[in-house]
Amino acid sequence: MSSDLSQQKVEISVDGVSMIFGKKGKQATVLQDISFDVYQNEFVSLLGPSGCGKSTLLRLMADLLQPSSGQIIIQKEHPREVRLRRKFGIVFQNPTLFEWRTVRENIELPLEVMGQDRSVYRTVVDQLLETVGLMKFKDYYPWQLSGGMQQRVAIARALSLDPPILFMDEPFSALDEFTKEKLHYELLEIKRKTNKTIVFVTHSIPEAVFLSNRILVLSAHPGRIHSIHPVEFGEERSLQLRESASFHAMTASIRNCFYEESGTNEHQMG
Amino acid sequence: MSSDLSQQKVEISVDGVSMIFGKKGKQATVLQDISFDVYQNEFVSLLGPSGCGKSTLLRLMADLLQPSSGQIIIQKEHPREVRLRRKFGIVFQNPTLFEWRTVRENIELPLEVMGQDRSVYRTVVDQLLETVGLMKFKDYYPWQLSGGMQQRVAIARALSLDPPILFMDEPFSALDEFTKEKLHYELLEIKRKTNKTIVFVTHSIPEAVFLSNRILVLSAHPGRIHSIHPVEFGEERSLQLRESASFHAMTASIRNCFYEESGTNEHQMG
Amino acid sequence: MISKSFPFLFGLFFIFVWQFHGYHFLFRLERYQLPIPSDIVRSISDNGEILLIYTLYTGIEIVGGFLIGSLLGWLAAVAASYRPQAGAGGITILASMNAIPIVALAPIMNNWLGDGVASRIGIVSVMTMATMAVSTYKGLQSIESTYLELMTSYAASKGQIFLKLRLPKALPAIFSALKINMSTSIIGAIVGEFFIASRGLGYLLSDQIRLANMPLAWACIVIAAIAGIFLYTIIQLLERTCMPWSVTRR
Amino acid sequence: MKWAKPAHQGAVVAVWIALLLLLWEFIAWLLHALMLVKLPDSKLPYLHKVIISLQDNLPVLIKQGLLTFGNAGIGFLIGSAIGISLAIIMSLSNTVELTLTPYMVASQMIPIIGLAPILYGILHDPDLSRIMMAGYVTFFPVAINMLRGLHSVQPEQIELMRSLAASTWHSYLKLKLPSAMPGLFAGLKISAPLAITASIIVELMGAPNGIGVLMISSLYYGAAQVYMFWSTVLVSIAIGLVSFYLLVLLERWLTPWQPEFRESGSGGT
Amino acid sequence: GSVKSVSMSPDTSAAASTSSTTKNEPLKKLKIQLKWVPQAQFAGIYAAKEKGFYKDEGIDVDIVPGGPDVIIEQQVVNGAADLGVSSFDSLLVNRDNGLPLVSVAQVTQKSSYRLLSKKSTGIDTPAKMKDKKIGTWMGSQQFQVLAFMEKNGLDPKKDIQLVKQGFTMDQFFGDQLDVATATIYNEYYVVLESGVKEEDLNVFNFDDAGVAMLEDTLIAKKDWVDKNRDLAVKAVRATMKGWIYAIEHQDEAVDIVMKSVTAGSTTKQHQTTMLKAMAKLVKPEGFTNDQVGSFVDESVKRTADIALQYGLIKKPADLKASLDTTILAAK
Ligand SMILES: Nc1ncnc2c1ncn2[C@@H]1O[C@H](COP(=O)(O)OP(=O)(O)OP(=O)(O)O)[C@@H](O)[C@H]1O
Ligand SMILES: Nc1ncnc2c1ncn2[C@@H]1O[C@H](COP(=O)(O)OP(=O)(O)OP(=O)(O)O)[C@@H](O)[C@H]1O
Ligand SMILES: Cc1ncc(C[n+]2csc(CCO)c2C)c(N)n1
Ligand SMILES: [Mg+2]
Ligand SMILES: [Mg+2]
Repeated sequence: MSSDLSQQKVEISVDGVSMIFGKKGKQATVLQDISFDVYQNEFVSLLGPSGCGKSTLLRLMADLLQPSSGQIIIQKEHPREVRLRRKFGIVFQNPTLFEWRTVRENIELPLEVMGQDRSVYRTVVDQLLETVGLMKFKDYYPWQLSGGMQQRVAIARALSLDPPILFMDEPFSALDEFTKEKLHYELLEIKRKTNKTIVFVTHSIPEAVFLSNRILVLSAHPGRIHSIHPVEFGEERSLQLRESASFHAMTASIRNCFYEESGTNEHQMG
Repeated sequence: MSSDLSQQKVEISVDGVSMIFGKKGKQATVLQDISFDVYQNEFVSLLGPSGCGKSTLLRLMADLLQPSSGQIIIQKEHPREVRLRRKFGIVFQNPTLFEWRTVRENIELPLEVMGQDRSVYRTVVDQLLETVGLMKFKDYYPWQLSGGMQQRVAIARALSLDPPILFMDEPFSALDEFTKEKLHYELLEIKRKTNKTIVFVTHSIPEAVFLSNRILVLSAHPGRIHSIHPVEFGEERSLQLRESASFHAMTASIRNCFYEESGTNEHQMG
Repeated sequence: MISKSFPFLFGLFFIFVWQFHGYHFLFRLERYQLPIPSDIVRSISDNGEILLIYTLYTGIEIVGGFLIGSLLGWLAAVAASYRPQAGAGGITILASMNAIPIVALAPIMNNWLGDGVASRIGIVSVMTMATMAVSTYKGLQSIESTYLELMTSYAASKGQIFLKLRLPKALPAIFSALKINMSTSIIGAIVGEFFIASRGLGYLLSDQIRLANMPLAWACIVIAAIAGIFLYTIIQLLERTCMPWSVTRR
Repeated sequence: MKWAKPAHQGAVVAVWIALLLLLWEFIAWLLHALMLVKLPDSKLPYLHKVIISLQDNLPVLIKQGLLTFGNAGIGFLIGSAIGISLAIIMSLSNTVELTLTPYMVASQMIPIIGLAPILYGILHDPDLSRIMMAGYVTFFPVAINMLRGLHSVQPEQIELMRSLAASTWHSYLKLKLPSAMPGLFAGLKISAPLAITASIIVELMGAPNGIGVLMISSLYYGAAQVYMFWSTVLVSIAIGLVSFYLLVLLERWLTPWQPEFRESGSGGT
Repeated sequence: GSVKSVSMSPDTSAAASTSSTTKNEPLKKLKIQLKWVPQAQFAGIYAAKEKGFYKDEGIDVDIVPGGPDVIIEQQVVNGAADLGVSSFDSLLVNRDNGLPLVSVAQVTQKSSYRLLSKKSTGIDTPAKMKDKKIGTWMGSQQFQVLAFMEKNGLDPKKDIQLVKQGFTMDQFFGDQLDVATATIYNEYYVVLESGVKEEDLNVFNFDDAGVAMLEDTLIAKKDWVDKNRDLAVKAVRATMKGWIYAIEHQDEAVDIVMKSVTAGSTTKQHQTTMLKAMAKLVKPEGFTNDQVGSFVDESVKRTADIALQYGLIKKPADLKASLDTTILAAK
């Protein structure tokens, strides 16, 4: 799909979006004039220096913040409509678990909110607990979990809804490489099976290259689009790909462009 | 130093440590019979699957938890003595910032607690703000920061004490590669200059290889030491090293040993 | 803009309905049960001097009792959180002081402190102490363990943990207690005056209400209400200045 | 810094009570025997005499105490319900909070003696009026603390519920109310003993029975009843203690996730 | 027996005549609000209930206790009670402020209030009360104290310090007061019971000074009386019958009262002295049984005059409208 974008249906369109935080007098422009499209069933990764506005951009798309200017259209509608129709799931940078709910109950939350029947989603949740490897811990409370385990609960929670769109903010950052890779495959499999569109924030360039159809590199202060990199590896991603020369070349090229961008901004890094 | 360990002074000695959580009846053995030494001015990384007990081990060394059995000796003393003499700094997996303190005030916290004079530590804190690239944000409150920025505040806070021992729990996990690399160099520089001993938890094998003198790989359920890997690259770590073949070989070998360990445990991953 | 001025407009509307017998009509009340605002205002202006003097008199009791009671309660909570194992029990006892009604407190305090302001300051102090103690203690104790671990790793003394972690964390709870205590103080001073006092808003109120002089009785209530809202606002402002981090957030 | 286990804590409370009672007897002795003050019995009678009187009148005190306790329970339930509802309504929007706050504060300034004629006038039902008055005395602490609890929800958790397009109902049921539980309990613990006061105050509005009636009667009938008076004070404190302690247990049971109730220090984060 | 009284509405008179002739009519509910907790001060009412006097009249009486926070006039006006035991002076001021109430019977004929001073203070004449702290209960109750002072040549505004007295006598014992108010049926005995000897006290009597105001009176809402005249007549009649019975059988009446007081709050002996004192107030020397409950013009007028003179009421009381003598007269 990455080869002929014009043929694809646009799922999310971000158009001239800027975001300014703070009240008058003490304002900070965090995002400036961001425009890009995400196509249906596409996996787009956002890369960029710490504090450049990736999480903010995700929040804008999820209708959790309103842009100071510009607009975002998802499935031809305002993000609010899309949110109200529960068309997306979101994984925040922090696990954001409810401390009074066990692992299982945290994962069930979206399903409860959607009013689904417990008997119906039992198996779904069991399946998810297996996927993220927390079956044994299903009755633990969040404070009894390690950081990575908490993050996995958050991932399972977002997946439980089975939404057509996923916004994921560094979901795998606290996971070991083995668990991470396992979840990479799971995520790609889920995307393939259920035709999901995914917008994904990460700091790991190999991760972005391995998973994405396109990679957006942002620059900082204010956050702008530095460059867009289509990743032309087709839909089938495997261990071989990770070890291929083209994979390393792509990784290196993005790293370079990233360094070049960050390097010029070094005096105001952050 | 890594080449002749027996010559080195033992800084931390972990001896047959086990850790059991929970009350009788619902107990879980998290760490079992862990023994290893950390030498003075050594950089030891802990690698292991999510939930295997790395953070717990760090807490045990920092006298924040007491082992169920076994003992830990630091600088020939009980960890409590070492803690009371403020010989170590700690970076938790979560930033754990005080929401009522600005960035600057959060970094100053340990210095205040130590009773140092504000006029004395002003420049130290300024220096740290530069190092972690948050000078412009020194008056922000934690909730105005991005995830990576919060993590950098936590790092600066731990460094502000300038302790001889540092315990760091995935300190760079939320940082982009450029910022991370910059901080790698800073950290190594600080270690070299001030002769620090560092115990470092990470999920990034390249990071561990790049930074460490030795790498401990833990296995899960219960957490045990799977293998110990000396990293023989000397004290000078540079960009060239990262791109060298021996670096990649080392990375690959640890990844293999890691996979092998996790793979066998796959049915109870997490 | 509309939402900002809404509370004010609503207030005007509330008084308007009251003035034109809206509530009297609705609840079938008579003016000798609930006077209308103009009666109350007239009564205030007719009795301006005495009301002013009495307000000041009662004000001393309110502020004195509020400060002493809140401070004592606060100190009790701090002491209790120093040794929570033993302290929790002490807080339980203090909390149960809230179960002594003013009817009982008034004669006791009169015997101890005489029939002047001191007696009501005593009553109000007892009434406010428990609330502050319970609230503050909860705030001081309810701390996520990582934060305590962080301070422990600095070998922070109990005092430092208190000053730099527990106290800021407990501020919202402390301010809740101050808000409750503020209203307790006013009503406590006024009701305390029912029993023995020969001056003050409460004395006047209880006297006039028996004489069915409702406008003057309600003048006392209205003054107390205005004082209450005024003091509440002050505490809110204080809360904002003491906790800038939480205010800017919303 | 964990709370002692309930059983252990009960023992600690008992020690406190013992110490305070000793202190009482000591101060009484000072007043009676050493300082020879006027009216020592009205200031602070000898504890042992109060206890003797308490023992003599135990059946009556228990009967009246239970009656008052029962009424306090009703008042407490009503007051808590009002307080919780008000806090929820106020948390719905800033404007609502700003609009209602002054009325809520002002309402607390109306003494029962001023409120009663209006309430009777509106409700024309003495029983209902009494219940409302008991609720009126207890709702404020609950409302304030509950409101604080509702405001203490983490912004990110709210964002999560928003992203799920959770209805207002769901975001309260599943997020805001659980988050507000610690605050709510702080309020309930303050208002539970206050409910005893409230039910006694309501008894002063003309009730045939109850600790409050015993209290004013024994004051009114003078010196002969002074030990009886102090007995009623002790009983009301005791009821307050019991009601507070019940809430301590209830809180532990309903909100075991609170940091101070957790079994062992910390999790992985 | 049954007497047809003058009645405003044919409805009620019809109802009245049937209810008094046939015994199996359902009893009419009636609430009487006391001004204080159950005690011998209200012995007549309790006796009437216990001895079935109300029932004989076809009335089921519910006696509502009072308390420090109960305002009788408000209770009656609100309909929380049909009849209330209030004070006549209090009725006047409430009427002056617009409450549509009337008195239907006057229970006490003499003032129960006394001023007490300890002999040790040397205050043995009213004149010596100059500049002293005088305790009294306020509400409407301080006015006869003012009248008493003026009568004895003191300026009530300047010469004395009037102080609010609580419902214990502790201020008096603790010398916070030089002169205290006491009712002859309770506080006076409270003082004696505390060990103060009768001969150590100076007692000043308002009646003797001619400044007494009328106290315990039965009040009702005006339109209630108009609509339920017959019921009012019967209730008052039964109440007064109860009083006469209580005065004549004091031991039994105290026993009856003791059934209603909160156990442990008072002693039988205390209530016995209380009833003895009350008996003299309700049926003073020279009164016949028929006169119990009636309005003595002179006392009524004196009460109204003092009330007006000291500003308790602002306009002269319309005594015709303030009391309904027809209720008691309708025998
Ligand atoms: N409420 C706020 N007020 C002011 N500035 C804010 C606020 N929220 C976020 N910012 C600023 O917006 C910028 C972008 O934040 P954001 O969380 O989007 O960064 P990010 O790209 O996700 O960074 P990271 O990789 O570290 O998570 C930061 O500089 C931050 O300081
Ligand atoms: N209070 C507790 N009660 C019970 N189990 C606990 C408790 N705290 C931690 N654990 C368990 O201890 C194990 C190790 O946790 P720890 O945080 O040390 O893992 P970790 O190696 O740091 O993992 P991660 O890489 O995900 O951070 C986990 O399985 C966790 O469930
Ligand atoms: C505040 C107060 N007001 C009045 C009285 C006197 N008093 C108490 S009950 C009652 C009516 C029946 O006895 C009277 C006149 C008091 N002691 N305290
Ligand atoms: Mg982010
Ligand atoms: Mg960890």
